[in-house]
Amino acid sequence: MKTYELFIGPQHVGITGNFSVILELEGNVVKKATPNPGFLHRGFEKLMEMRGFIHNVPIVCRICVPDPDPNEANYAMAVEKLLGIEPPPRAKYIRTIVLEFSRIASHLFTFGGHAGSIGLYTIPNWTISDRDFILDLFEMLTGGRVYHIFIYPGGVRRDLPDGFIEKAKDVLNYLEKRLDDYNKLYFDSYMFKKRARGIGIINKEDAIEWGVTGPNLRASGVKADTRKDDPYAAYGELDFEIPVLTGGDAYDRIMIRRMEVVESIKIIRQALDNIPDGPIREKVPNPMRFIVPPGDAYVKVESSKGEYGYYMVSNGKDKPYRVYIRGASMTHGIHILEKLLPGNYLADVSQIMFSLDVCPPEIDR
Amino acid sequence: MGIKNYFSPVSALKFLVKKPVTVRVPYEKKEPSENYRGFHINDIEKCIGCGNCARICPPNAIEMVPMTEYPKYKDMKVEEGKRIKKIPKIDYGRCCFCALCVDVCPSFSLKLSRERIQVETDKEAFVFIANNDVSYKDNLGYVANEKSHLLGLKPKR
Amino acid sequence: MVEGVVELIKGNFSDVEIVIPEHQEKRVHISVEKEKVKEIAKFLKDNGFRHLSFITCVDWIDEGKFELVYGLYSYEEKIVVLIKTKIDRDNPKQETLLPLWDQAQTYEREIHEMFGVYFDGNPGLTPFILEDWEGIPPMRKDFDSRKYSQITYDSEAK
Amino acid sequence: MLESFRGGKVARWFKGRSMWLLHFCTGCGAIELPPSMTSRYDLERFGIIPMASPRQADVLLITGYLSVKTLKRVITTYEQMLDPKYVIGFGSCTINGGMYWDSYATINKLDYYLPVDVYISGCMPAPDAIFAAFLELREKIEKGEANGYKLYKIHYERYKANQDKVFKNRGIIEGED
Repeated sequence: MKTYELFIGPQHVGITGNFSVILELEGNVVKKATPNPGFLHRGFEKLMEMRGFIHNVPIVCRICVPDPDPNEANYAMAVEKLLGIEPPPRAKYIRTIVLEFSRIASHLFTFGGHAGSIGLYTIPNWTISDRDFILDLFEMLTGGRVYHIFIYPGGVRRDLPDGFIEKAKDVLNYLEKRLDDYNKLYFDSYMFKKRARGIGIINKEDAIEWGVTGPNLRASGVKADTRKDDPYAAYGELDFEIPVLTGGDAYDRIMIRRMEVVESIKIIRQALDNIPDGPIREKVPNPMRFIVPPGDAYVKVESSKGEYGYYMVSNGKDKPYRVYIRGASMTHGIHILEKLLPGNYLADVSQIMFSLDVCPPEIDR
Repeated sequence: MGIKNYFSPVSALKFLVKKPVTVRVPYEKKEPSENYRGFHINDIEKCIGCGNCARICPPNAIEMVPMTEYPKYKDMKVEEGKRIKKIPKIDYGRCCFCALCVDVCPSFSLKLSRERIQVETDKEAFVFIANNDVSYKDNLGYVANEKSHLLGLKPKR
Repeated sequence: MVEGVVELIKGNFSDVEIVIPEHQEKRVHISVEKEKVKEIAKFLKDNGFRHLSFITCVDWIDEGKFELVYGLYSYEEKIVVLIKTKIDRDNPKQETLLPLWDQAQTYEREIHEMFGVYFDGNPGLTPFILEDWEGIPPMRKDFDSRKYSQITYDSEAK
Repeated sequence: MLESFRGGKVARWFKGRSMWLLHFCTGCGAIELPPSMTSRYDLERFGIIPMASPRQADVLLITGYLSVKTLKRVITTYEQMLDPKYVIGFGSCTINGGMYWDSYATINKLDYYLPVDVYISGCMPAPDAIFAAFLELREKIEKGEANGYKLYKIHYERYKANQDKVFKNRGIIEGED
């Protein structure tokens, strides 16, 4: 059978964001896949070297669009590690709340994308409009819908507005009830099990070897989560479990995200109940001349896509000397796709990509 | 797979009787939140022209221009030797609505409103001098308070 | 714990400079010679550090050196080890880590495109993010992005 | 026949109410499109549906910054779309470069390369700003003023010259090596 080349190009309905995969197909079975990123490249690392430390605070959250807060938390933690300061307890709790809400919103986005790619079009309408209630909460807390520019080196920029805790709890109760509606139409649906089971299997050994991280790794049976292994913000003081599944296929990768949404709701409720009082920001240098002592630090955060790390080098001046952004999709989007797509049908290509939650801006930066 | 979950999607019919989630936007207005980061409002009298906002602005969107460029003070008489006060002119082709300028303004004169809709066909209409004679001047959104101010100053009542 | 890793490395490698950064738990920074990187990476991989987190490059233009930083992580010890090595800036060459980790390909390809470091032994150093870029690698400190954007895209600094 | 009926007013009325959107997320503003298209804001109330292929789309949304690699694909996509076609510039990045004004990889002023009918301000315009833009475009279509696609044909050399300036000798600063 003659093989032919097919561009699942930057302009395609089944692509998460702006990303292109060049497939070599025989009939409709994929023989070879070469991802071609770079369409969302803005040269963040170059821009951050030309801007002061505080000028970078609004630019970092633009890197990964569905899940912007891990960037802000990473950048703030990297600067705090170099300055040698710790945010006050109340700021840590507020950061945890913001990070967990961002995780739920990003998981809901992934459910919508994956369900859309296998034809269940009611689910994107439900999950993306439910995600909008979380965006309204963010708008109330930070003033911005998608980009919050809220986590500031040393703490957070504003305190919880009054009435926020009650409204947040209502949204959480509403989301919990909605999960049962999703069950009926998506998680327990016959079509989802038939389409997603046994597709794109990553076994445990390959997962570690290929550098898979985050929910995709826990779906392959490895119990590893930065919130437990290397606790940051207020995760050390909250108790929650890390769900682990062993199937390693697209079905388990989506189900593990569903379990994580349930865990995140539990975390936020705990954080909202026993949030301590006190200041929301540590004393930091003047924003106009923000000098950081020389040194380098690697910090990482558990984003909804995987291990999200910043390696920051400072040479004692008011601009970061070098910031490297280790996006979780660096391995999921390039290397894992090259290994996983061959042998599958063309129809499953975008489904595998959504189940891996590939976020192209993280690859291109 | 069992008949039960074959027919489970039927349960979605209950939403036919429920109130729709949709916000019919142009007819029903969606209220932005209390501290929404919208367009700028600047009290030109209170502004001391220090340029903090222009220096902190990450996308380099704010330019300090002499006060006489604003029509209301165009024919303001200027004593010789005395510098004309400079006020911020904001280019919404660059602004990222991060409100860092509001949080470093020592005189608390710069605020953000809750207004967020501006649709134009020519680009030059997006550059304007922040003032408080705009129609939405009382619709205040993101205003710096004691906790959020990055220089640790307190607003004078 | 961190001390265990330090003993492990000290015991098997002589001229290795180990630094425990302050204010940072579970981090070990080690600096090695350029030729020893693959050997120490293989040793660490056999002792539990099986996750290659990242490879990056820092351009120390004043010293005329590129500094390659390899991030390894162990799921048992839960510690990140950063292997740092300095290579010459004018003729940047380094041995690839492809035989140890497949996904080193992605990182090395990006560093080749952004800095111009040549990884011998890595066949796939093709253009990765930028398309038909003819200038000097853009992440080098001597490439002025602001001036380029002013000339090519007619941007003006306020 | 419909085009000439009552001076094309009726045809333009229908055109304004069935603007099909090209499903192409060129920049980060595209994350506000799913909420606008799904049930929370529901663009479909105005006949605006995302279309997969440029052949069936009328409106090309440039949602935010535009890297040069995407610009090449956007130009081929724009040229594949059938007349009458419209371009909406989303957010500050299309007006004057936005936050990435000094980046080597993104263009600054969109209308050097494509004729833009409507700009929206915002660093990521909210869904109700997207609605306001579509209503503004609808009025322009009804009045017959939204003819950016004609300008593209008339000034094609100027647009082509600007585009080539960006695609040729990438990364080489004039005057240097």
